[in-house]
Amino acid sequence: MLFSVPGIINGRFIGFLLDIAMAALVYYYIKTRKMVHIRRVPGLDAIEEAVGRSAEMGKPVICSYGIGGFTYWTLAGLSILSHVAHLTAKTGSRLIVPTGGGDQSLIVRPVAEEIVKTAYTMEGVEDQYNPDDLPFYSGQQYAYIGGYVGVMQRVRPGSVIMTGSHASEAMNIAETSNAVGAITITSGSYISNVAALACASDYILIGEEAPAAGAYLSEDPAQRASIRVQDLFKWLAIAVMVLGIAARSLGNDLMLRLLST
Amino acid sequence: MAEILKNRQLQIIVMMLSFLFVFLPYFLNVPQLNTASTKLITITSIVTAFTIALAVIAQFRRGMNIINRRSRGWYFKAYMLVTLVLMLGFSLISRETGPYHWVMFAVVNPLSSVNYGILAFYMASTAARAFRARNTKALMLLLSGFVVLIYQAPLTGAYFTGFEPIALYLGSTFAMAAGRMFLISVTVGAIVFGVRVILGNEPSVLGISKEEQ
Amino acid sequence: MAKDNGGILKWMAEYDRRYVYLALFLVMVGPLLRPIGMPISVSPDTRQYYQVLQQVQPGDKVFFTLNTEFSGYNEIQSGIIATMRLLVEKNARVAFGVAHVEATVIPELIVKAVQAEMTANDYQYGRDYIILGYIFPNEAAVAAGAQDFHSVVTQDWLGRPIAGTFLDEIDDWEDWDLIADFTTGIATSYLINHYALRGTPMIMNCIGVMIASEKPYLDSGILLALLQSMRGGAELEFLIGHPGPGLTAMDGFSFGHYALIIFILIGNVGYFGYTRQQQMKISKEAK
Amino acid sequence: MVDFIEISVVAVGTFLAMCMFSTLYGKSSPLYALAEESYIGFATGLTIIWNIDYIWKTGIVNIMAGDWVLLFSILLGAMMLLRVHPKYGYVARLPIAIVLGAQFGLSLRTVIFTGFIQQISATIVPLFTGSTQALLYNWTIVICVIFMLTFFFYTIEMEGALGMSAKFGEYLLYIAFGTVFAQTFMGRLGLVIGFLQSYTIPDWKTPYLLASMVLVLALIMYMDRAGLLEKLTPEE
Repeated sequence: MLFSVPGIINGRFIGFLLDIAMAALVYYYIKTRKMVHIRRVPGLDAIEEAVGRSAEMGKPVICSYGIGGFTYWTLAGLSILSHVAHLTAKTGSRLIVPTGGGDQSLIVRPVAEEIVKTAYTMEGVEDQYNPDDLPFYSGQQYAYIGGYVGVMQRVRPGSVIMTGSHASEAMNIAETSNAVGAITITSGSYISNVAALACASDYILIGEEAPAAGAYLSEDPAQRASIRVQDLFKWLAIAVMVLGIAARSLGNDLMLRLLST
Repeated sequence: MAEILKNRQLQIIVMMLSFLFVFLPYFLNVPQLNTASTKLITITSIVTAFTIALAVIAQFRRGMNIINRRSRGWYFKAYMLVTLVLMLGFSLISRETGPYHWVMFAVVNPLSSVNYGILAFYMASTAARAFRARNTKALMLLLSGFVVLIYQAPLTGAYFTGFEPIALYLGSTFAMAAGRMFLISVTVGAIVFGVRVILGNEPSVLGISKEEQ
Repeated sequence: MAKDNGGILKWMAEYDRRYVYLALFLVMVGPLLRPIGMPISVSPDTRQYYQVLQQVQPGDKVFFTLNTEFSGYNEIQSGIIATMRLLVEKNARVAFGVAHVEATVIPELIVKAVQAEMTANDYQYGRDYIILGYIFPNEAAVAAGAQDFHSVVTQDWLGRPIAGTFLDEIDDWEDWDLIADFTTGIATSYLINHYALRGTPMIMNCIGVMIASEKPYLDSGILLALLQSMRGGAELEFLIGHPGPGLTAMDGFSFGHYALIIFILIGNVGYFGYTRQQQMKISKEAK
Repeated sequence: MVDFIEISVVAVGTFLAMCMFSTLYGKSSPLYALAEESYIGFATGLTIIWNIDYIWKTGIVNIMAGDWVLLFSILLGAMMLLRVHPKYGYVARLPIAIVLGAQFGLSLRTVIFTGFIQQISATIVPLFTGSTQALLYNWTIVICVIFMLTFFFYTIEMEGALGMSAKFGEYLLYIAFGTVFAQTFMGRLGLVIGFLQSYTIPDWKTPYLLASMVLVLALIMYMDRAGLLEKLTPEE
């Protein structure tokens, strides 16, 4: 510990400060409504190519956004779903969106319906929107897997795009998708999932790439701003590490004491 | 009353107050505040336990729908609803013995185990298909996976001791560092997302549809 | 299936994945029916876990949390039972809490497995151990329990009041001497955030899937020790000299790994012997 | 002596388990549906039981002991249930606001320490002092964390030095993925073996396991030949 701040519990000051700083930055970006520049992640090209190939083969596209509630991963999945819906509306492929899978997913489903419908309306093919193509596979993970796998085996999709808050069921889906010969594009939200999916998929959006892709596609300044704030904090992390390591290697533990303040 | 409950502004203010009431006492040195905050957290835990009912209602509705429509295999759904109600009944008899206990070990235990156990088979077929030295990235994956697999099998781990230090090294450095990197970036992402919700920027999370904004 | 198109090499590149499933099944069931018994090397992480358990004093209050489904229990039961056995030998007082509804009957299995030691050390329900049931349904419940234990937990799993048991000595996080967490990832970060971060000593036995996610907590000192998957459990059994489900499973464990390694090798031979040749042929023809 | 109840547990358990394994056959089947619906039904029932149990023990018992403030929790919980009501759904917004606020409060106040500050502190290691092994470990960890992090920047283009660093980070990530994949496989394998073990020890259980295996496989293959799989499997 370097110093103590009156009124604040010892050892918790830096955490408090960082939380406040993050909130202030997000608030600042939302208030100014600045559109932050986000680079295009290569995964988006892979998605576009996959949807295009499915259209050429006359096969449907399956796209899912996860089984969780409204988390940061689900929002990314929904942004990507919106993009895919626009693409399929343009190319005329059938889009199937399996929904459900978790207790929390019930509240996300109406939003997903809305997103797909809006995309079809905006592309001027509202008549092609079919609510039955967003089947609800119960609020249980295992039933969801059964439904998802079943629909893949029956319709033999050209591509499967699985992003958002998927958990262990992602492996069942990716393996089946590959077995039915679909182009498999996935994203994972925790490391063992990412590692397994990196092997099982044709293309993978590693970790944060999915939210970044979602923010790139989104017109919402707040979503983009949060990617910027995250970047800033990652820079901060690297800077503190480098300085700290340099100091520690020279026998100075100032940085460590500061962090534990 | 309805107007007040529908008011979006009020809802966001309530959320913010609830947030601050939990957040601040952790940092500030005020014991009384801490006691009150604990009470709010306890209340939250109970209210959250109620939400499970929502999922069950949805489950019931969907089941009834399928049964009413007499879709192919509707009797499976009817069976599911019966088992659900049966389980509730069983629990009233006894949780230590009897039918509840039987169901736990004859049905729930094996099915839960297989449900995740199947993944071993999927992972094996994935590895058999994907662990091929197609390019540099795949080669790295293959080499590190291979060494760790050989170490993890107890037989080779014990006799070919050369693999052990490499596998332990890979696990405590590369894998750990990747885990740490994920942890850092997910933490920052989660905090930023939380801040956005608290600031009222993600109304869909609160159950407010787009038209109402 | 034209023979001239590559024959065995083609098969090696493109065989039906159901062969993998079948082979894996057979190599796992076989050794379970006829155990061979193989030696095992003990990793430093397991030694560290053992060291922490060695330092438990008689009368220490240990929070034994089972945040797992049945499936996870099957994987880490060796670690769970070996840990419990050590705790009983050390005369620690143990409270079981669970974060998954399926785990509510697991304490019963653990108690049955170490019955002999418990009888030998005169363990009595309420005085030396207690089963609390489903007390971690969500993060708020964990957090509230860390700040005021009795505001959340009033009865044991069968509805008997906990007043008068050794839990009277527990007020908040500070009063636990050790948390032993057995987890598939459910509620684990809650225990870390609301107990271990504040300073409660915490050790963990996680399933293989969670190792990479939990290792950073071990490395940064938030966790005192991390026992890994079924292999860690078998190593612990080896260390305490009391073979259990972990060590008997190690044969199938070895063979499962070898089956996978062989399939990877077959796949690579097939890839370089057939798939790659085909790709080159196609690209040559394209030119 | 093995009694009838124990035998029934093993017989039913192995049969249902093999039904669930039948999904590996690659086609959906009524046997899988049976296993799946059994699990959903009983597991959902179980979830209800224990959540009511929690509400009872933490809420009602405390209220009866005189802790009146907790009455709010029951009131808010009841309001929460109206969420599915088409007309009065808005009533649920208040409890949702309170729950979300508290949840984010709980996570924001802690993850900044466990997921950010302490992870950075743990990466600040000496790079020139210590044993050879410690140095090797420290250097690798530092290089990995920093280069892997650079792979995850999105608001600047990946050009020049940063692009190279990100590329290098990606290779490091793939080495890590190989290890993590192996660990994950070990976990899943342990799970299956643990499961099989519970049906091979003690010895009397093994015949039931093998019989179920053969029975389910035979049933599936018969139904596949007879074209019954499609007919009897429920629609999703």
